[in-house]
Amino acid sequence: MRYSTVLTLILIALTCMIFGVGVDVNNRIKIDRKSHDIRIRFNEIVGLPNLSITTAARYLRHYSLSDLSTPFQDYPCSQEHFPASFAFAPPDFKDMPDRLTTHTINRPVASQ
Amino acid sequence: MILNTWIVGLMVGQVTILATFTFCVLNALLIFLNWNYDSSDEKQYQLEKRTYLVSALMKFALVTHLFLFSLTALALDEISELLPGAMCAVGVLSANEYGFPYVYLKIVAVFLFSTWLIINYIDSKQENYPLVSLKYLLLIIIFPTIVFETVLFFKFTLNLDPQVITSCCGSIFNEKNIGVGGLISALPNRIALPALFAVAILSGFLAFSDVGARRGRRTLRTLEALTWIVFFILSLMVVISFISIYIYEMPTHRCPFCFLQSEYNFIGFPLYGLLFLAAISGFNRGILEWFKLNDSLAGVISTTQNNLGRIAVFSVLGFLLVGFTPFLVYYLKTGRLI
Amino acid sequence: MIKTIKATKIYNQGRTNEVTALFEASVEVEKGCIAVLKGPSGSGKTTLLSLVGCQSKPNSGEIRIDGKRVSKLPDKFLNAFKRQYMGFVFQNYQLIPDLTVSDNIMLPLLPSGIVFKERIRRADELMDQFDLTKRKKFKVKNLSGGEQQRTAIARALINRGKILLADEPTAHLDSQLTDEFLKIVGRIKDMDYTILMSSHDAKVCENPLVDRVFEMKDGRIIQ
Amino acid sequence: MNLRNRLEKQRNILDFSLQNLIRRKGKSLFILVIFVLLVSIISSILFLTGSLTREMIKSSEQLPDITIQKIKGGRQVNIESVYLDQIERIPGIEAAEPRAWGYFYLDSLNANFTIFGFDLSLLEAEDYETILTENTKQKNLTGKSQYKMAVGPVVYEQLKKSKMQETYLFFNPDWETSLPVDIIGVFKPETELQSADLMLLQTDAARKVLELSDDEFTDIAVYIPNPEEVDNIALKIRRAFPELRTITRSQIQSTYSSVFGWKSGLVLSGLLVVILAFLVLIWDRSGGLSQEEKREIGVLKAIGWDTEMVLAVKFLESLILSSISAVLGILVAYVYIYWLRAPGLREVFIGWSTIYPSFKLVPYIDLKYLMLIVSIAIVPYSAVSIVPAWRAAITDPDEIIRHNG
Repeated sequence: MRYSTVLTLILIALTCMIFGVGVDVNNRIKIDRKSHDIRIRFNEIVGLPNLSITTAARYLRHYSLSDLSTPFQDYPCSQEHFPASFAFAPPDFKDMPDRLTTHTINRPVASQ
Repeated sequence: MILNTWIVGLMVGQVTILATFTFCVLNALLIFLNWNYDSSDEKQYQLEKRTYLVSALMKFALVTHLFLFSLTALALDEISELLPGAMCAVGVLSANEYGFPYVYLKIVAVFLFSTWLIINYIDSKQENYPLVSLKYLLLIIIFPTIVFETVLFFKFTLNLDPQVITSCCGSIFNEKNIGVGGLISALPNRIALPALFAVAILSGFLAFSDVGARRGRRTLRTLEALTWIVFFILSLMVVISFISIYIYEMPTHRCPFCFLQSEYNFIGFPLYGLLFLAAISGFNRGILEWFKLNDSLAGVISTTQNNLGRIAVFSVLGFLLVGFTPFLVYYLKTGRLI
Repeated sequence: MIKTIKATKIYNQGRTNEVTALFEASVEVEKGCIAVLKGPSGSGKTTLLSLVGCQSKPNSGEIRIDGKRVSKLPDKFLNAFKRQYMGFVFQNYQLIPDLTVSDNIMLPLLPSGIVFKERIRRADELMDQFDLTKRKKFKVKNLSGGEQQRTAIARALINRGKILLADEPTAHLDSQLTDEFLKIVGRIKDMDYTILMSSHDAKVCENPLVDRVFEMKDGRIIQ
Repeated sequence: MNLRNRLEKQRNILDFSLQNLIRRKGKSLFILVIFVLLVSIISSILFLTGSLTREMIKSSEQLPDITIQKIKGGRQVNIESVYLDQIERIPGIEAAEPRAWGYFYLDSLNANFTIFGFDLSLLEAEDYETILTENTKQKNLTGKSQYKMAVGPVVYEQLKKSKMQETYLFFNPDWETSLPVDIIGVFKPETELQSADLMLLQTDAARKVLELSDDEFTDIAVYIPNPEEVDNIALKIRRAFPELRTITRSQIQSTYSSVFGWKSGLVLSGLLVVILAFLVLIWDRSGGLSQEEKREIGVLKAIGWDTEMVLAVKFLESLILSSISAVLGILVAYVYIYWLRAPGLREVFIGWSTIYPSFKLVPYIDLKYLMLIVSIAIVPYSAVSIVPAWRAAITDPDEIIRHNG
């Protein structure tokens, strides 16, 4: 057998595996879609935005709803020291309108 | 600035292209300055060896460039999630003033690259390197395009502000909108479509017509090259104003990027691929007329021109087939136009 | 068939270790002849062979093979020409030790894109001819010296060229194997080849098969 | 050369490249392993952040349009009910609901929990079936305690361990008074990513547990029917009450994307250094031709191989190797993230939480991810391998003839 045939076979095998991944992806998405309604209803009831992937601290679990600057909470010495803070940054709300700038921000006005 | 995996990926690609190209140009400069075909000394042999490096690098650069172009179109869609208001790639590109120029420059670069590679191909068919100085000079002239493109890319990505509200294609390609986007959609299909076909027929006519005099032929072929550019631009307009609405089956959705996504079975890849192939081969067919410096070159170039012409015709047909199939399917299914 | 006109080759030109390996060598070999370059080592035999074999280009002078001026051809055309005309047997055979005998023999055909079956057929034919069929699947590094040489000759012949060049073919052979080699050369001559060898072996130079002997010394042809 | 010969030539090049790779097993394997490792690390990060972001974006679609918090001295404090009436009066607002929820450590269970107040009686029978598992609900609906709650699946496991799966006692900080709450249901595992640590209490109970005084709430959720007006209304609220903070849904959504994109981009940028180091290493291994390889190429050139062909062989060697390892790397990453659920990487996200979901993520992968990985891994590697390939390809055949060693 020629080497290019071997290579073709290898590539076909790899393509099949990639294709298999594609099928697996579709399956998982399909399964997920079934549970979609459950999640929608759940989210409507609870309405908390963040996933409970990490529960080590409030600012990691509810990072988009906790304090303005999470690394220092109420107490300046409580530094960021949770391992998961490596993966979660403090939210960036820097364009929050404040009183001085509200008049200069030109936001699209909805048709009333 | 957004530091995002997609942007990092694009940056890596862009920097690779720039580095490859810079390396190419340095070699090209070396060859351009020291080339002496009549010399038989060691130095000349080394230069001849370098020509292989340059052509290998350039081929790689073109492939990478095309690859990166398609990745850009796909990645922008992913980035649009970060920009409130941007629903797809168009929204991201219009997030700052560098986005669209970057894309336009990329298209120009594809054309220049291809011209260079075709000249390189013709040169390599000759026994005495007739085009060497010319082609390396050309390479040096192309270089700023890539530099500028990279600069625009970095300007574009570094100025992407995730908090700035941008518009999306629904509002850019809205008829009431002023500017290029608005102009494109305001262009009624009644004008754009016949214009497209007229230009296609014109370039076909030019391709088949021939005059005896060399200068006359040059003018004719240059004209042909220009018609292909017009064809390319008109095609893009038709894609936005006509083809896209039948792909999406929505009168308001006119995005020229979304149909590259898997949701639309990647129909954009054959569509744009064939369009580029047609325009590039047609354009270069015309441009090549200028390089018929001697009889031997003229022979090779004529053969190449014939091949390019054939490629162009088939790609145009392919493009029209791919582009108008959604329209036909929609029309046959519903019996209506959008 | 082979004609060199005042071919000069200078190595390391312009540097301190500049060497003039060949100086204004003019040689002509008729079609179908066997010619031998004779001379001590360092006399420019190998350089001349390399120039004639299109392996390097002269710094001045001209090389003509079958009427074609090859000394200024770009590499691409030179290689195509080489594939069409030349067979080269190197002094140390220069086989690829990890490849099998048949793979080694077929190497010169890979760039020409000759159809696979045809390639195999030609290789089988040559291996048959040179008594290598039993060794077909052997890796070259496991072969004896004589077998290696026959493999190298088979590799040089597979492209069915017109010229065979051999650099010191008998240097590593004992007298019995040399006789055998000369017999092979006779057979190759009958296959319509023009042969140019370099050798300092009297047995080769004085062999009746040889039509012409060029004596070389210090990069010049002296006779 | 006709077309058939040309194809055969290309095939020969392919043959020879692969043969070379197989002949130099050690070297090829070394590069393969490193490359697979590299690609799988990159794609793992990509897959993981992609899935999490998508999950968050999807779950955030049902969020309240605006969440209002009160800020005092830079900290979030409880919001008083006085705001409620005035906010509700702003035109365009459909409803403003005060919420009582909190997040804190429960001694008896040794973990942090999210406690959310909700009027359980508002849950219709239909909802029970939708979001709660069936086996527990019937039995516990007839509980004796005054208050009831539904808990997340992981919380339920925790409760089971402490044998409190039917009724849980919330103790005051001084451990003197306790508040018994019946568990009437467990959220379905499908909601696990959101509900793992959740205790959905009746509002009154939640207020007691969270020690909220009567006119205090945690925050206010505002619902606005017209999405175009959300930003305007948020602005109006801010203008009227500078001490309030408004968080709109779109802000949260784009924050998700940028947070995860930022983190993964940061990690990837760090990895770029690693990639660079790998490239140098691989370049060194593949570019530094051994004497033997150099000789071989010289032989090939001497027997009539074109420079371009040798270049193609060498380039293909690295291309074959890198594309095979890219595909393998992606497969490894896929299996690692979605089948094995990212052991190792999972811990990075989880930290030292005691309660965490099973990390069953939904893959959202398509062609563009493969292209991205190609762009990050294969493109620079191939670019880097051209020059050594060229350097090998221009070996002078003359050297082979002259050096007889």
